[in-house]
Amino acid sequence: MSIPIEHVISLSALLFVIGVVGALTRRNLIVILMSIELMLNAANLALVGFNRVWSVTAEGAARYDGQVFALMVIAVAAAEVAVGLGILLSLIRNRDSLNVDDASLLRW
Amino acid sequence: MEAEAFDVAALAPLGFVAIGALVTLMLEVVLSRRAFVGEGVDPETRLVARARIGIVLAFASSAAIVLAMYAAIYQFELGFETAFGPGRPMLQLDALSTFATALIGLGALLSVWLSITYLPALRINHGEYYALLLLSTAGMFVLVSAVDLISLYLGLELTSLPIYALAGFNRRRLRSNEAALKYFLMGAVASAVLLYGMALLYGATGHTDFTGISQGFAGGGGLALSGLALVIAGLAFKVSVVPFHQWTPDVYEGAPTSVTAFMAVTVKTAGFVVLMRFLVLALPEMGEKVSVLLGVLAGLSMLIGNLMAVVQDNVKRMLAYSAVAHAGYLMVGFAAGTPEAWTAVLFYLFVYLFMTVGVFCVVIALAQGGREWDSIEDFAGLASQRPALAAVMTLFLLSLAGIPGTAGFMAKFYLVVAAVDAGQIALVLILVGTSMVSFFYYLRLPVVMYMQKRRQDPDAETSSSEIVVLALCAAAILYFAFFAQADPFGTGVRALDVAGRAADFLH
Amino acid sequence: MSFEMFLFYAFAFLAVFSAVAMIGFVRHIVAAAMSLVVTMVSLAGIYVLMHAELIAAIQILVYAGAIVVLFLFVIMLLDLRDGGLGPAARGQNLVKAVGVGGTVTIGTLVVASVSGVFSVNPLVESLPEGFGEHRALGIALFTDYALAVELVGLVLLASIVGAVILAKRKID
Amino acid sequence: MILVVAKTLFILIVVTLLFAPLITWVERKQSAIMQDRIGANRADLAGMTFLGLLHPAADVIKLLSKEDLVPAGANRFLHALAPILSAVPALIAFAVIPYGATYRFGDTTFTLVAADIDWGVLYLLVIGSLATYGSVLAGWASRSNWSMLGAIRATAQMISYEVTMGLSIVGIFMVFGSLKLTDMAVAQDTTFRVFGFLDLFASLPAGAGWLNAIRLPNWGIFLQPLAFLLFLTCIMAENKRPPFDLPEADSELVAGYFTEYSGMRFGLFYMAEFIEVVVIAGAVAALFLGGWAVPYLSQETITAGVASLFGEGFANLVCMLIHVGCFFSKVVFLVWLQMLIRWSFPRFRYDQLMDLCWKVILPLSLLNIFLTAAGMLLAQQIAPGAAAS
Repeated sequence: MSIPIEHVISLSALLFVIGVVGALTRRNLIVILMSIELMLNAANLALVGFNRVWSVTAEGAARYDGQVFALMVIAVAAAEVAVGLGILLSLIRNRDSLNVDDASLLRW
Repeated sequence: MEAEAFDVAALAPLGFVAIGALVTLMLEVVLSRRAFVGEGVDPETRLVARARIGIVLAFASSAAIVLAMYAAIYQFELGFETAFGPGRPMLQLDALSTFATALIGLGALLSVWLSITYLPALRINHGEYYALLLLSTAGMFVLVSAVDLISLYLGLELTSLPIYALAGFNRRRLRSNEAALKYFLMGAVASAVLLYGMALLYGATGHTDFTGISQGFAGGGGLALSGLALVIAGLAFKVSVVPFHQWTPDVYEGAPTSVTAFMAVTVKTAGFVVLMRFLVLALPEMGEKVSVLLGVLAGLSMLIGNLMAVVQDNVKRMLAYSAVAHAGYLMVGFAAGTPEAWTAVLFYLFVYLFMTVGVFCVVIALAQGGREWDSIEDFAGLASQRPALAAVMTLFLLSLAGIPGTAGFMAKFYLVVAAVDAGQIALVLILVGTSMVSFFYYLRLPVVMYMQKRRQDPDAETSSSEIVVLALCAAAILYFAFFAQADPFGTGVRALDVAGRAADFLH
Repeated sequence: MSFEMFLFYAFAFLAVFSAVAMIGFVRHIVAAAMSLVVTMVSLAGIYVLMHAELIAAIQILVYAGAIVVLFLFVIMLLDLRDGGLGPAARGQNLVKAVGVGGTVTIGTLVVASVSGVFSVNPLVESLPEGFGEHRALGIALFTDYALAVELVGLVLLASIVGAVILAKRKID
Repeated sequence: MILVVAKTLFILIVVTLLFAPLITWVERKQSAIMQDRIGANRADLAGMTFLGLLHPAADVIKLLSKEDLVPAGANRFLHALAPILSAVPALIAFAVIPYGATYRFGDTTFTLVAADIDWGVLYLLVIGSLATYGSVLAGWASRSNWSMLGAIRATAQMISYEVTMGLSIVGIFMVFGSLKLTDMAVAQDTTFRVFGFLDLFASLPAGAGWLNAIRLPNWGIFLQPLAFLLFLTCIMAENKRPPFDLPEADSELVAGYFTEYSGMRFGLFYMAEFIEVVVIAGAVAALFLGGWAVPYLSQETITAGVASLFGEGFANLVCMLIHVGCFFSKVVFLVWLQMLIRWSFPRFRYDQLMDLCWKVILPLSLLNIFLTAAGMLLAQQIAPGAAAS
């Protein structure tokens, strides 16, 4: 017996929501970045889960759209984190705070 | 021309810019060694050497972009049409993608020219700038031809990541840091949302390619609809449509102006083209519901963009809100969704490129001494001192406002006609009404330039590359104001026909 | 409940719990990073249960082995002695986070169950031989998806160049 | 089920209780020999020192009886967690390394490996990447500058070398066409013609037929000599032992990330390091030295030979013992090789370490992948299906 897809997608939705909440409510830049990673992970879980549903073509051959997509997302996530942390470091050099509320030079 | 499924020549534009990026990266390293930019050289010599290297790199990247544009135009003229990808189509090379490729190439080319003297003026003349710019351009080339969620996502990230870095390229300036940070955080959240939407779409339909999605979509269903909403939200972020526009003013103001110019024109083009393709290919059945949603976004963008622009004191910030407003105008075309509307949208994007690059070029021409001159007061009395600059600036602003006699008017005119034909009367009324509002802020600058006395004294020379860009943009705006549909010089090319051909594929 | 299901729920609980811990109630940013690792590893466990072994391995290799380590590296580089999260940020935000998260989750679930969001294709019980193993996925990657792999290469190049130019200590 | 438990326990006990303490002794003796000293010979039982073999036991007693200190202001939880996170990956890494082939006894067939998973090599890389956390957290949780500096160095070093380690063995995957370590070992239980590549130019003249008789074991080290060097360098750098011991450089950083540890927690770090030495030896043996394979004597040869005299069941048993013995002698050899390297080279400077990784090993491993691909294409031209390098 295999895991029902509904449960997987519920878990993924839950993680996504937690990620969104973290990204919107936390003020620490690094935690926000982590929350974004969590969102990407949730999407990956959904992709891999759905790949279980759409795993074979009509002819019975295996299909890997979701898993390949998930692999790409993992690579892109790494790239995103690198750029994000780079931006963070360049910001810290000029202003000694990790709080996103302090990024307030630019308003309206 | 029918090409084979795995035809590498189809990827020529993408290949040229990608290789160009690698070449500029290597060239910078090699030249820096040659020119003794390393340790133990006095700063003055180093600065001069850097400037020279910058010029070489700018030429190299221009060459790459020109080659890419040439390839794209060649493909366009051949009527190239192929679904590219080994095994399964990932990219669709056709009239729309080649048209957009050429357009984005033009935007990138002009931005490179803007950067030649601007980067040294801000003391941020590093070779990586050009490589990042080219990589981002490559991402947009992918984006405009993407027919698969995977290539769409990768194209989007390849477009965005270099721009995040470019926005923070002026590392010493806190505003630039913060612009990069805000753009990055919001962009990353947006792309995560987009990705989740894609995952849901895939789950609902079992396909990642657009045509497969359109087949699987048939019944709709909650999963597919929520996926669709998330995807549209993610893409709307990239083209800065209300309510996903919050990053726009901050990033436009904080980023180096050449970067602002680059992303203002190219990202918008790429974003709208990919949205267009996605809507038409993946959701042919969804016309009605989606069009209502797009109409709401369009109306909000026009209202909020134009109203917020009125109260800005910084030219770049004002232009940012004006960009939101223009995104709203373009969305009117999307809400209409007829072939004529797509043609109008493409033509609008074409004209918008010249107006926007021109305006930012004027801002760049004033930059000097490591500082930008971008508040409204900085423009006071400019006409008395540098009449030519003030004149072209006025022209660009009038065109942005859509005053008859400029290309901006023609662009808006075709859009309105298409929207009226499609029955989007309410949106057209908002468009016309908010355009009236926009006169206030667009005309404020000419008033300041011509009526007030000079307070500050930028003595920067307008460099030859800037003059070329300004002249080109001004000429284009005047030309297309009168000859959008005509061909006075017998070249056999009519701008609107070209846009029409590009849009024609969609139906 | 089969053993597989039990494992799934265990991993799911671990993932959700540590994710909530990450955004909600840990006191220190390093603890937040470690919670993230727990989430990542639990997800990898779920991937194994779903016949995606390669993804599971890559998930740990890249997320736990590189991304979170990079986070920790930056945290150490910045040397955040005060915990990094700031004292004021906690109690109130926790309530807010739990409130928003709970509402949204329950709302989503209610809407989902009413509108039948989750009524997708039934699971395919008989998977092809070797589904999700590195060989099959590798062949797919380098035939059908070769272009995507190339594009990811460009994305990574862009991010390297971008990160270096932004984070390098001395640039001229 | 019982078999799995037995196999797991066997390898755990051999590695932790036999090898790890023994290695501390080997290390002492090796350094003593190389530095022209007498070495460990003080601990005695009733006056007998047994060549210093009692020292490991004395060490354990000492570590267990020492006070367990936690520095003031340290994060107690993470401080306690770090040594465990350091030791566990080292312990579980051995699960995928085969120390014997597949044998049949009557109806039962079993393979001498604790977990025979398809992505064994990836598993090793995964474990390697998780091992980073032990040192990072140790350094960070101690709230000491030495520890912090050590941890920063450890992180940078381990992430960097992980990348090159993965790349350096891609050639091996290509040659053996598998990520499964048991498959690799079976593939290495054969030989190949050294001068097989001559077929490309012309079939050999009759007089030179003896060239065809020159055969080498089909081992990774002969097929991928460059990969062997690169992989050994990388995996040793991953273990952070000299000459790659920047994170714990005693002359600069006291003891690096585990400066603030004492008692058995310190012992865990210490033990992890020594277990990793065995794991490295096991992994290198499995990937490059044929694992359990006896050179020139394949499993069938041994089994058939013994079976003709004493019957099949006994033959399998003998074969198993020979293989296990062969595997562990290779492990012992590789452990000794690591000791030799450890005591022969001075410590790298930090920039040298990074340059070695990114400017030497990375390009070379890419080159290796390229050459391997070219070689395999060529081999397919000569004789489809034949492996050559």
